[in-house]
This record gives sequence, structure tokens and C-alpha cells, in this order.
Amino acid sequence: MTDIAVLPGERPKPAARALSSALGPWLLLVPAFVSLASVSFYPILNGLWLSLTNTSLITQESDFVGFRNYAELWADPQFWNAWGHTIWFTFASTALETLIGLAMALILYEGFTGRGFVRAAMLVPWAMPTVVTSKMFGWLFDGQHGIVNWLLLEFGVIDQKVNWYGSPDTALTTIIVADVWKTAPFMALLLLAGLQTVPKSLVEAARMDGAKAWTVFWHIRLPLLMPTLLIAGLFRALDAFRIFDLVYVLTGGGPADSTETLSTLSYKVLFSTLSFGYGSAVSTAMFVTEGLIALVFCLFLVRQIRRAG
Amino acid sequence: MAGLTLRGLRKNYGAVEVIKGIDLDVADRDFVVFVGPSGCGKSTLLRMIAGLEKITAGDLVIDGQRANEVDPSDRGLAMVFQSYALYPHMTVAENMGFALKIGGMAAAERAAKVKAAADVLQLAHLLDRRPKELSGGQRQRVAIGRAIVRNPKVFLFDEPLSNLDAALRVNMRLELMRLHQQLKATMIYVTHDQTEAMTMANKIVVLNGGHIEQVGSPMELYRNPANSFVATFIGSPKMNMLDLPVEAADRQGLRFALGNGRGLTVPVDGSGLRPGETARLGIRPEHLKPAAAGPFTGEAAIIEHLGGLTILHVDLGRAGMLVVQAEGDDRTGLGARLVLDVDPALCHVFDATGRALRRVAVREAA
Amino acid sequence: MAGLTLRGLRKNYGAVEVIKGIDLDVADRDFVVFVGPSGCGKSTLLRMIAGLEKITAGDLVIDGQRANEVDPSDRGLAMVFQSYALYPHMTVAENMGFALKIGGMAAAERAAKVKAAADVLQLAHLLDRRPKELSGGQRQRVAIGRAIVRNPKVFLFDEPLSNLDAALRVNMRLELMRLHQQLKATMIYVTHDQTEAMTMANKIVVLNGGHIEQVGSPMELYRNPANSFVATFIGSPKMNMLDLPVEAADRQGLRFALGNGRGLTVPVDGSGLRPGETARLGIRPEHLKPAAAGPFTGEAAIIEHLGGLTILHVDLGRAGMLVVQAEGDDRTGLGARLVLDVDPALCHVFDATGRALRRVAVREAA
Amino acid sequence: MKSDRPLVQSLALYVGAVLILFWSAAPFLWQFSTSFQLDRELTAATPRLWPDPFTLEHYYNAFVGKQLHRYVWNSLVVSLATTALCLLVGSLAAFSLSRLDIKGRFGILVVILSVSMFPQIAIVGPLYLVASNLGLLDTYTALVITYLALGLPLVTWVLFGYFETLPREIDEAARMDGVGLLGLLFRVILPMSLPSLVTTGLLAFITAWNEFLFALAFTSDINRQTIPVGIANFTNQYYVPWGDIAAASAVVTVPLIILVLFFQRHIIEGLTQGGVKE
Amino acid sequence: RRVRAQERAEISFASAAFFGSETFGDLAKAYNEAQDRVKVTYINLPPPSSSTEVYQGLVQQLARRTGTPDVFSQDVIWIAGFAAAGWALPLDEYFPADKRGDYFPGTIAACTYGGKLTALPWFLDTGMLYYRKDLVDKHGGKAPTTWDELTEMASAAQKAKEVEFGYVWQGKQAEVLICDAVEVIGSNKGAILSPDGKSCTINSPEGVAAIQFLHDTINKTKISPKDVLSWDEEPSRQPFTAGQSMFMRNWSYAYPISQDAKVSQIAGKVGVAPLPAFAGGKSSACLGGYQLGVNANSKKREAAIDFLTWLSSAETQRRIAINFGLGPTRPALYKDQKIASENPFMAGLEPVFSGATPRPVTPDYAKVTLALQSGLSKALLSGEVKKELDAVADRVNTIVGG
Ligand SMILES: Nc1ncnc2c1ncn2[C@@H]1O[C@H](COP(=O)(O)OP(=O)(O)OP(=O)(O)O)[C@@H](O)[C@H]1O
Ligand SMILES: Nc1ncnc2c1ncn2[C@@H]1O[C@H](COP(=O)(O)OP(=O)(O)OP(=O)(O)O)[C@@H](O)[C@H]1O
Ligand SMILES: [Mg+2]
Ligand SMILES: [Mg+2]
Repeated sequence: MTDIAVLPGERPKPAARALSSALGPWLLLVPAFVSLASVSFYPILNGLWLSLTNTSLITQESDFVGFRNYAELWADPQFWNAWGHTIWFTFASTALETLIGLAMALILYEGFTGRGFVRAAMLVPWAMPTVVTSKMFGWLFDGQHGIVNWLLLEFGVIDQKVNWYGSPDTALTTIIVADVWKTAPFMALLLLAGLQTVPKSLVEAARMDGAKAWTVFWHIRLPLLMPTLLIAGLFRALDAFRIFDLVYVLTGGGPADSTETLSTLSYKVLFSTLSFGYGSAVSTAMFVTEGLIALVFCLFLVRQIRRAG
Repeated sequence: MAGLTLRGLRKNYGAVEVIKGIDLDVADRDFVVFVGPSGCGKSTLLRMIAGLEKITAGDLVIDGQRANEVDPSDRGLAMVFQSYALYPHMTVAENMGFALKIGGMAAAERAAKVKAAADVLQLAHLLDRRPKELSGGQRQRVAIGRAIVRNPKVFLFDEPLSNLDAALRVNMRLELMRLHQQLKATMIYVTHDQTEAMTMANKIVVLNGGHIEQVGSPMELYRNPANSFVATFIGSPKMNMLDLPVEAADRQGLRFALGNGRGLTVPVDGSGLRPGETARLGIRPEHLKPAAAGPFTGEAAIIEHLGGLTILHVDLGRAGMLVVQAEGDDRTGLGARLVLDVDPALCHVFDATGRALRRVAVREAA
Repeated sequence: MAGLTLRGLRKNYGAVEVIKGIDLDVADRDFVVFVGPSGCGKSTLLRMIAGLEKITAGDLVIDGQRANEVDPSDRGLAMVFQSYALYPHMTVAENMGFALKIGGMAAAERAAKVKAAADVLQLAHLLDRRPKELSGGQRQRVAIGRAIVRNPKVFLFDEPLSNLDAALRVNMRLELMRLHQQLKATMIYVTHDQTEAMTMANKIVVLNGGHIEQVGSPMELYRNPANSFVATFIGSPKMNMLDLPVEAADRQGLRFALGNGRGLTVPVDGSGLRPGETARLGIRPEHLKPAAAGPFTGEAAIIEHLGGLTILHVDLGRAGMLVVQAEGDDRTGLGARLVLDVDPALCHVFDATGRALRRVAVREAA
Repeated sequence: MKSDRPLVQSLALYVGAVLILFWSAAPFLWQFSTSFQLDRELTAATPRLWPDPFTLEHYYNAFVGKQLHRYVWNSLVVSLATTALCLLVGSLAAFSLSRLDIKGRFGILVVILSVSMFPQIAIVGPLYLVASNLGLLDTYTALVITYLALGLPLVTWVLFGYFETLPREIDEAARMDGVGLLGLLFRVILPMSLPSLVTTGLLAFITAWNEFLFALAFTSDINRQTIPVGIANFTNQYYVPWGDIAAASAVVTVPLIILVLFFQRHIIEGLTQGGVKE
Repeated sequence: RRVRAQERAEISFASAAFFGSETFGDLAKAYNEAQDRVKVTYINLPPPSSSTEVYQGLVQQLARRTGTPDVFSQDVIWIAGFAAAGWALPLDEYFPADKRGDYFPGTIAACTYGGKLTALPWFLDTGMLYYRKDLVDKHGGKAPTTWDELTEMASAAQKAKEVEFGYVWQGKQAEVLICDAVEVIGSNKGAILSPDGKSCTINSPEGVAAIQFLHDTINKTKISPKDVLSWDEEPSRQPFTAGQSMFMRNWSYAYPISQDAKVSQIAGKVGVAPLPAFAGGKSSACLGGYQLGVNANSKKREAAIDFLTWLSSAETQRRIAINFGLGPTRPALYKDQKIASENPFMAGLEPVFSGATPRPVTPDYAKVTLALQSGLSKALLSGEVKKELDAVADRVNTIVGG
């Protein structure tokens, strides 16, 4: 150790390194930005522009019309009908997914034999292609041959077959069930991860304080899980808001427009009627609504984080 | 306030036995400290008492009643965790009042109790803060406050000071002792720091590998360790241990042969040993004194000046090293040759199994 | 190996100045310890030397060359982190050899260097393990080994022992000191534990609020603290401080009025103070001795038996508390009335700004 | 730990576990069973839970008739390439946001995330035009580029969260060891982040594996179409061969299930804590 | 050879992907091999089940007016739109009136927009009535020709517990609902749009009565389950082939399936006939199938016409009929021996196809159909037929009138 050999410090490298250390971070962000810009920013801006024109492939028009599309949108009962469905769908499926996901997470958090297997099984719906899920749910809830009707009849829950997708009373609900089935596992996964960040000693402290399982959950775990819950809920809500495949495959928006959502509406306007101007206005309105939803979540989130830290 | 009795307490994790039969009585108002090396089962034992770990075998008796199956919250105990385990989403007042709230106490009464406890701990001005807005020592006190408000029969502490820095640790130690006197409570305290054990306990339980090595008051353990484990574990700097050949041994004493042709006769019952066997001589660092003549000679290899004390590490050559605690600011230079003397009556002898040989003609040390 | 010079070093985080102008010389083979309370800027200063924090103003000179802008890896320093910061995905050997690999050293040569360092640290049998398979002390040694293989000019340590338990901490402390002698290296060591500072350093730098309070050898600081901050920070148990009225003061001494009509004259240059003003009297706990007669009288409020030492907390009534370090196992009972004496030549006096008054007729303490 | 629970609680736990199993697996098992039944049985008045007669015909149809293996291959190529790129680009971005002192990094994260909020329906059209202008229709490239952007926000977000939990001291140790910016990422940070890479990789893979809308728009050649499109193609003009679709679904879902089963522990780990436990 | 390859005119052909024992790609290859003047590149679009994507893909290419694809296939409902946009080349000069006589008149009508032939019939499909021969024999002996007969026979069979449903059709809010509506309305002498395509006549008494009939099948005569409201083709086909229904309205694709014993419980007992009509009306079948068009911007017009002619020739149509099972648009082929032996069911379809009725012909069809789907679905569901049809007529009027 005593031989003071040539120290590695003698390599000079002044300017180049200084530059790269200043630019480095930004350089590393470039690939992500290029990717997002080319695939997302451009279409978004394009959509914003189109929504201010009367572009239609069929009429071959493409003139700037200002906010006329939005005025039309404002007065369009179909839009508001779809808007209402979408909001309800978003709310109901997010709420249900949160509840079911939370229940799943709480169960799978506990240790028991076979937990790994159940955890994996839980993730199955999430891993299934949506195309398959929608076909499968069409099949399960089929009014005539669906196994759901058959089971409910067998167990005497209903006395005649229910036409799940054919009645405005049940169609949207059934789609919500399908969506909940598919995405509750994802929620459960996030919440499970969140639960594991709650220190065990807090739960033990609460037990020493006399809290029973329910109190521990309500007063300790839930409040501490709140930020995770909100973030996961935000992700889910935004995703639910864009619901498309399920509706499109299962009901096409019917019956009597009772399952029309903003995505299916904008799909129809954009690609069936090829009215890109009006269709873009619909998607921009969606974007705005999503922004509002995100804002509400973020407000709650900020409050939570302020409080719990 | 109440006593506690452990009878043959055992704990298995799967096939591994972690607590191997613990018998212990904790009297009312005792301050009992469980001490031992890391992994010896201190926390496990404490958590068994608390009800956070299931008891595999044996009986836990609290206040005369078997409590093995009683729910943690119904045992009338309060626990302070190493990590404090404060609820981050509640204010100090809410943290402290949580147990009472769950117990269904009215808000006004609860506030009064919290206030009283906060006054004891000088936390009154912090009641509206959240844990993250507190310093380490303040958090520590909130954790204790949370225990106090419940007015428990017994307080349990699991290394409550180990997350604090040295200066704060000393302060909190004093505060806890004050609290013990003030509350007249029974306390069980886990630590691996023998200084804490020595200063706080009126009864120390030395644990090792899941069983009790010795139980007694601090000075009892210090003066009469039952075996070499306790001897080296208790006391800082730790007891010097020299493995030396026995020159002569009888009921009245045991004479060691020191390499240099000299000997040292320690007044212990050496009847179990024979000349030629090796025994272990234990000498506390503060009992070694530089002198004109003495049984040990060596040179100062490392010198640690602590201001009020000086610790000398003396190299005896083949026989090993001796640590000497000198008073005040010793001026011995590095490499200086030292002759060390010791009062044989203060020495300890351990046999091959580590058991301490019984002292004869017991004479107390100064 | 090499020296280091700091000239007016400053560090701002935004508008906040954290390091407020540090001047310091570190000589070759020095063992310098930065000590100070939490948040005083120790780590920041060390990291500025390492190159991990940018230097806002001032010069850092390593081996005669300004190094402010030199890349951390090119300064010829090695750092050991508080959390060890071992690479969890590499074996011990890979951890230790990583810097060499990055530097482009051939595998065979690298292996030899790692082997050599591992031998020094008794890690040779662990080379194939991963960090998580090691105990705390072993990890600590790997972290040091990683520094050693780079053969640095200066070793930097940031509280390397604070994650270890008490017993291990003492062992590792000795090991580091041994290493310092063996490697003949320059070391800069950060801690907030004054015991570590006292035992390891040959030069202590006491930091407080971003500036240096005092620099000197451990015993220099212990004996002649420049101000009350250093006086209370260095030494354990810490120096007793009593704020007392000055009865008389001149260049040769300062007389305090003690409540009981008695006085105490301390041989310091009291020319800056006037009778009636208040000054602060500092007495180290080991300098207070029970005696038949003495300036202080009080009753023993808390007694801590440490075996080799006993710490008495004596309540003086209105004047406050005094901590007394008694040798051996003191038999004073709780509540006993004690009269305490002190050699005035060992006392310290601080003025209202906390500055120590110059001692006259310096006499060394025993 | 396991034995510490009161009986009632254990019972509730197991009931819950069985419910989860049933809720999650039953529909799929039903589908799986369907794939071994004759189409005729599927429309019978009482559904059969157990295939009888048992037939492999649908699998034969799917592979021989509908050339499912080609779609599987395409999906594999696209998904694996997407996963690899997502991890690369995502980790670069997350690393830069987490480790380097970038001002407004949360703003950047929010922008990245908000981009993923735009309805995909609205993006398909413009992208189709771009792709066709660049001659990228019917190429893996178009799909991979698109999926990269779709997967990137979540991947970046999760990796960012994970990197944030890795102690800074490790970075500093590496800097002292002379590691450069990219060396830090590739030699130190990424090897330490394996659990998170597994998680995010799986997220990206599943996203790409399941995506339908863009695949449908961008590909019309069976040599480039992915499984979801392939399954949709099973429906000829109107006829929906349920059995064949069930068989194909089983074929594409089972590997994912195995993947999830295999990585299950890491998935949760990858979302939670840093790998370094001292 | 290389020289000759360079001389060949290169054109492209885009079409939705149909499946059979060969693909359209194979057809193009066969054409390329059969002559050395033109070389065709096939552009595969999604299958017709994703007709929106096919439509979109086609429109985006045509709208760029680059001349690609030179030849394309198109659903009947797009013809007017493409023609109005000027993307489809008028074919009158290449296919004068005498040549058009070889095709079903209904398909030629559908290919004509604004008096010009803008598309050429390729293969065809229409709605038709499927029935259970065994049950029809029992309850009257021959297939019903009026809706009343159908209702009667169906009810009788239902009462006798021989089937669960009398008649299944398609009521899902989708394109197929328009087809079903066109058929019933047409069979009552009504129409959705006026002949000039500028106003909506769906709320005429004929239209209302026809839709009321559909509503009654579920709610009054109860020959149809209410599930039909969520069914498109396949869900309605399944109960029929499972033997649960006596009658079904569907396309020709269902025929081979219902005769396939592996899938069907009623193989050998299935008959097809033209859909019934109302008293005084005549059977009307919604026209489906694909037509061929030439890009108006094609730079290789002659080559395109050559290929187009080949595709639509009797020879190629025979090949498509055999290999894809798609119905020829040339009546003559229904007597063809080869087709009869390979796909025996086809011969029986000629009378059905003869009555083919196009859906509303308007360039704004895409918007019209969305409005109609929504309105019809509401009418069928609520039963307030008149009110809903009035409302939808208003909306359609603003689309086509404006
Ligand atoms: N859940 C568990 N499963 C298996 N073994 C365990 C478990 N918990 C603790 N142990 C083992 O039991 C022994 C005692 O652990 P315990 O935590 O009581 O030690 P300790 O004395 O508190 O140590 P420390 O001072 O490090 O806190 C250890 O060897 C530990 O490995
Ligand atoms: N990145 C930063 N931004 C702003 N202030 C900082 C930053 N890092 C440190 N500080 C502040 O600088 C001061 C010195 O911090 P430093 O970490 O050097 O203290 P320390 O002496 O090492 O304390 P400890 O003993 O707790 O490690 C502290 O007040 C701290 O709050
Ligand atoms: Mg412990
Ligand atoms: Mg620090």
C-alpha cells in the first residue's frame, strides 16, 4: 500500500465533461420526448386544429370555422347523452374497482398457504387481451346461452332469462361489470404495493392501543393508503373514461343509445362519418373533461400528501 | 400497576426454537431490562408478553391471571416501539388519544388525559403537530405519551433510544428514569446497550441464544457475573479475559502461572480444577493499576484519551492484550512500558464451560 | 499520500448559506475528525471535499493543486459512506474491484489488489458473498476495502460507524485506528459522537452552524475549549455549566459568588468583566470530588452505576444541577447530602458571548 | 405468523381467497373449457362445464386454418421489441428525472402522464396518415413506435418511483469510483432495479400484446398482424367461430398467465420498495 | 422476361379480406399469371366484420387522390358517398346497358348514383328467411309469404312447445338493424328515403306499421325473444341452429353453417325462402355484398378496367362462388353445374336475391345510418314507434336535406 503509484487523478478532461454533465440529463430525456412527441403531441395538436375546422373527408372541405364545432357540440343531445354515460361509467367502475381491488389487496396481503397462486390467479383478467375479454363477456352474459343467466336461473336468483345487453336498464351495468372484472386486479396490485409500504409496527401499535381488525383498517391502513388509493384511482378513472373496446364489441352503443360513450361516439363521428372536424371537437371535449377529473384527484392528493406526508 | 410472571415460556418459528424456556418474575414497580446481543430473542420475548407473538409453550401470568390467549389490547400493557410507530396521519394529540378514542372515552375526558400526559412529558406545545414535524427526541416522547395515557399496568419498551444520537440518548435515559419514579409504574425495557441496562434497571435480565444467562441487579451482575458471557457483556470497557494455566487450586484459592515466572492467586473455590489445566482469568479494566511492581508487564499499544478517562490497550506479548482504564487524563505515551497490578480479590475466574468459580472470603470492591 | 487545504470554503443552497467560510489545513497522515451537532454542515463539507457537492466559493487545494472543478473520481480520494453504499448486485470482490474495473485495470492485477486489501481487512473468505449476506461489521469493512483498493491520497468517512451497535462500534473504531497506522494514510472522518472524535483524531475540527468553532488535538480541546460550545460538546458526561454572579474580577482571577455566602476564585483573566455581571462557570464532572468541605452542597438526585464509574446527579437547589463522575462503584445513596470540592485551576469561565476567558498560571490537570 | 390468527379470521381469509380465485379464474376456465367443446354444444340449452365430447378441432382450426402461429410470432416480435425499447427509453427518462438535478422535473412527469390521457381514438387517424406517408403501414416499426409511446408514461412513472427509493449514496459511491452518467445507469442503477424492470417490462409487454386499435389500423398483412387483430379476423363476414376464438384466446392468454405466475412476487416488489435493504 | 415485366402496367387492388379456400391475393396472382399486360398488387384491408376500418382505410387512400388503389371493392352503402366525392370513375362507357343485363337488376340499381354507373356488382348477399322444414311441414306445409302467416305458424309451433322462439331477427343498434328495417318497410311498400334521397319517409304510415310489427314480435305476439334487441347476426343464428327457433332472418352465410352437423342441431331440416311481406306488399330483401370500383384518379385506367372486367367476369365469379361461397351477381351462374355440385345451397338462393332492395342511397349515408340506428333502437325499445320515428325523420331530414 505504500507504493504511491501514478494516481488516476492525472487524467485531464475539463470542458467536455462539464458540458456533458450540463446537457446530459436533457439528452437522456430526448428519446422519450421524441417518441411521445411523434406519437402523441403531434396528433393532439393536429386534433386541436381540426376541431376548429369543418374538415370532412366526405365533403372534402377543410375550412377554419372557429368554435362552431364546439357550439354545435354544446347543443348536441347525443354528445351530452354520451358524456353522461361516460361520467357514470367512469365513476361506477372506478368506485367498484377500488372497492373490490381493496378487498382483494387486503386478503392477498395476509400470509396464507397458496397465496402466491391466488395472487397470480388474480392477475389473469388483467393479462387477457381486451378483445378476448369483450368476446368472453358477450358470451358469458349472452341472453340465451350465457352461463350467467343459466347459473342465476339454476340458483333461483332470477325467474326468467335476462337480456343483459338488450335492455337499457342492464346494458351499461353489464359493461361496467366486465370492465371491473378486467381491471380490478390492476387496482389490487397497486393497492397491494401500497399496503406493503404501511409499516407493520403501526398496525401492531394500533393493536396494542386496542384496535380490532376493522378499526385498524379504518383508522390506520386506509388513511395511510389514501395517497396510493388516489393515484391508482386517478390512473383507473382516466382509463375508464376512455372506455371503447368493451362497448364497441358488446353493444355498439345501443340499445337506444343507452351505452353510448364519448369514445364510441367520437369513433363513429370520426371514422364512420369521417367528419374529422366535429369528431376532433368531441375528442378535445373528452380531453378537457379528463383534465378536470385529473384536477379533482390531484387536489385531493395534494391535501392528502400535505396531511400525511 | 402489577406484577408479571413468566413460566417456561417458549417460542418456535417453524422448527427453530427462538425462546427456549424463560422463567422470570417481574415485581410491581420493577424496572426490568432485557439485555443481550443482537438476535438473542429480546424483542421476541417482549412481543410475546405484549401479545404480538403467539406463545408456543409455557405460561404468561399477568397480575395473577394466565394471559397467554388474551388479546394484546386487553392485557393492560402499553408498548413503545423502536421506530416509535407514530401514526403519521394524526396529530400528536390524536396519536396519544387514539387508544382512548377506540376505548370509547368521551372527547373531553380524553383531551384532559392527553393534556395531563403531555404536561408530564413537556409536549403540551406540540399537541397539534404531526409526527413528521417533530425531532427524534420529541417523537420518542410522543410514543411514550401514547403509552402513558392508557395508564397501563406495565410499560414495554423495545430499544426506544437506539434511533437517537448520543447526547439525546443520555437525556432521554434520564427522563425515562424520572418517569419511572413519577408514575410508579412497572417497566420492561429491551436494549442491547449494556450502559442503558446498567443505568436504568433495578433488575437486569441477560439473555443469550433464547435463554436467560443471569438475572440480578446491575451491580450484582457487575460484581458477580455467573459466567464469562455475562462478565464480558456487562461493563464497559469490557472485562479483560486471559486464558492461563493453573498452577495450584484448592477450595480457598486458585493460583495462575503467569508467563514471566510470577503467579497470581485469586481467592475463589478452585476445587474443580487441577494444576496444568487452563482457566480463564477475568479482570475489569478499572481494576488494573500501573504500579512499581505487579503481575503484568507490557507496552502501551493504543491510547484513547476520553478526557475524564484514558483507555490504555496494553500488549502483554504472548499472553494477549489488556485494556486498562486509567482515571483522568493519563500521560502515558505510546509504546511506554507499563507494569500493572491488580487486587486479586477483584479478579474473576471461569472454568472451561464459562461458569464463574465461587468467590471465597468475599470482599467488596471500591 | 497527501495534504489538503481549505481556503474560505462556502456553500449555498439557494439563498441559505450552509458552509460559511471554512479555512483548514490537513497535513499528510493526519487523522482529522469533523465533529458537531446534527445539521451543522459536517457532511456537506466532507462532500465538498469529495467533489459530490459543488463549491460555491473558496478554494480546495489537494496536494498543492486547486481541485474545485476536478471530477470526484479524479481527486484521488476515496469515501466511505454512512450506509456503506455497497452495490447490492455485486459480490464483495466486485464491489471492491469496481473502481479499478472502471479505471480500466486488467482483471488479474485487479484481483491481486482486491486480494491484498481483503487480507488487510480479513475479508478474504467473504469475497464471493453479496452485501446482503454480510453482517453490519462485515459490510462496513467491505466499504473500507472498496476505498483501500483505490490507494487514495485521502480517505473520507461520513459517520461510518453510526449504523453499528455499541460493541461493534468500539471494535471497528480500534480497527480504523490500526488501519490508519498501517496504511499511513490521511483520513478525514465525520461524526457527531464526541467519543469517536476524542479517541480517533489527532486533530478535531468542531463545527457549528457552518463555521469552525475550534481546531486542535483532542486533549487541547478538552483542556482548553475556546468557547462554551466546544466545552459542552467535548467530554462525556458533559461539562457542568453554572451561571453565577461575579463577585470580583481582575487580570489574575475571577471570583464567583456562590449562593451560600461562599465564593470560588478561578485563575482566569477576568479583566473584561465587572462585579455584579453574570459569568458562566464550567466544571468537568470528573473534577468534582466529594469532600468534607467545598464550595457546593446538594443532594444526590439520580445515581447511575456504570460499574467502573458512577455518575451522580447532584441537586444544588436554586443554583441547578451538577453532574459528578465518581470513580469505581460509588456507594452514595439516593438523596444523600454531598459536599463537593473542585480545584479552581481546573475550572473554566465563559463570558456572555460564550468565549472562554484566558487561563492564567496554567496548570495541567491530573 | 400464520398461526397467530384466530380461527374465524383464517376462515374469512380462505373464503376470500376462494372468492378471488373464482372471480378471476372462473370466466377464463369457462372459456378454456369452451375451446374443447363442439360449437354445437355451446348453443345447447344447458351449458356444459366439462367438454364432452372433447375436441381439439378448434386448436387445429386456429393454427392450421387461421394460421394463428403467424399472429403469435408477430405479436412476440412487436411486444418484445416494445418492451425492450420501453425499458431503455423509459429508464433513460426516469433516470434523468430522478437522479439529475433537473428543474421542474415534476412538471415534466405530469406532461408525460397527461399525454397518455388523450383519447386514443383521436390519435389513430392522424397517425395512420403519418404512417402511410412514411410507408410504415404493415411494418413492425410502426407498431413498435406507437406502443413505445403508449407504454412509456406508465413505465417512466413506475421506474421513476423506484429509482427514487434507491439511496443516493450509491450514486455517489459510483461517482467516486469514476463511473460516468451512462455507466451509473447501466452498471449500477439498472442492475439494482431488476424487480422494477420486471414489473414495468411486464406492463409494457401486456400493453403491446393486447393492443387492438392501432394494430388494426396499421396492419393488413397477415405477416404483420398481431394476435388481437388475428382473433378479430377469425370473424369472417358475420360468422363468429366461438370455439376457435376460445382456443386462440387460450393460446394467447396462457403464456401471459405463466409469465405472471412466474414473476408474481417481483411484480409487487417492483412497485413497492427499493432493492437495497441494509 | 424482365423487359416484359417492365412493360406491364402496374396497378393495385384494395379489398376487405374475405376468407375461403383461397384469398383475394390468390385471385390477383391468378390474374397476373393469366395475362402479361397488367400486374396487380393486392392491398389487404381488414375483414368486413370491421367494416368501419375498411371504410376508413379506403377513404383515406382515395381522399389523397394519388390514384392508389386503382381498383377497390366496396360495400353497397358506400357507393353513393364515393361517387358524390368524385372518387369513383363512372363506368358507363365500359359497361353499356346491354352488358348490365347480365347482373341482377337490384345490384345494378345499387351501383348507380346520379344516373351513372359508378360501381360494378361483384358478389352479393341479401337478407332471407330461414325456416325449419320439419316444422313448416307440420304447420302449413310451405314457407310463409306474409308476416301474418309467419306469426301464425310461429305461434303455433311455440304453443306446441316444439321451439322456444318463433322468429329471430337482429335488433342490435348496428348497421344490421337498418337492413332488417329496410326489409319490413319495403315489404309494406314503404321506404326510408324518398326516391330523390332528399327527405326521410320512415315515419310514413307504412313505415310505422312495419316497425310496429317488429316491436309486436317481441311484445305482443311474442314470437321473438326480447334478446333480439341486442343481437346482430351471430347471436341470432345460434338459437336457430340450436333448434330453438322456427324462423330466422339472416344472410346467406348462415346456410352452410346451419347444414353443418358439427355446428348445427338442425342439419338437413333447414329451408330458405324470400322474406315475407305485408298484405299487398311484396317481399323485399336488403342488399348486401361487395361491388367493384375504379379510382377516378387512377393513372392506369385501361389496365384497371381490364382487371375489373376480369374480376366480375362469369369465370371469376364462378371461382369466387366455389372457393369463397359468395353469391354471384350474375343470375346465369345459379344454373351453373359446377357451382351446384360444389355449393349446392346456392342454387336455391336465386329467387331470394332477385328481390334485393338497396338501403337508402345518399352520399351522407354514414350520418344517416347512425341517426337511424339510434332512432329505430329507441322505437323498438320504447314501443312509441310513431313518436320516435317522427323524431328520427326530423334528424335525417336535416342531414340529407341540408
Ligand atoms: N418471523 C420470524 N421467523 C423466523 N425467525 C425469526 C422471526 N423473527 C425473529 N426470528 C429470529 O428469532 C431470533 C430472535 O429475534 P429477535 O428479534 O427477538 O432478536 P433481538 O434480540 O430483538 O435482536 P436485536 O437486538 O437485533 O433486535 C433471531 O435469530 C431471529 O432471526
Ligand atoms: N440539498 C440541500 N438543500 C438545502 N439544504 C440542505 C441540503 N443538504 C443539506 N442541507 C442543509 O445543510 C445543513 C447541513 O447539512 P449536513 O447534512 O451537512 O449536516 P450534518 O452536519 O452532516 O448533519 P448530520 O449529523 O445530521 O448528518 C443542514 O441544515 C441541512 O438542512
Ligand atoms: Mg429486537
Ligand atoms: Mg451528515
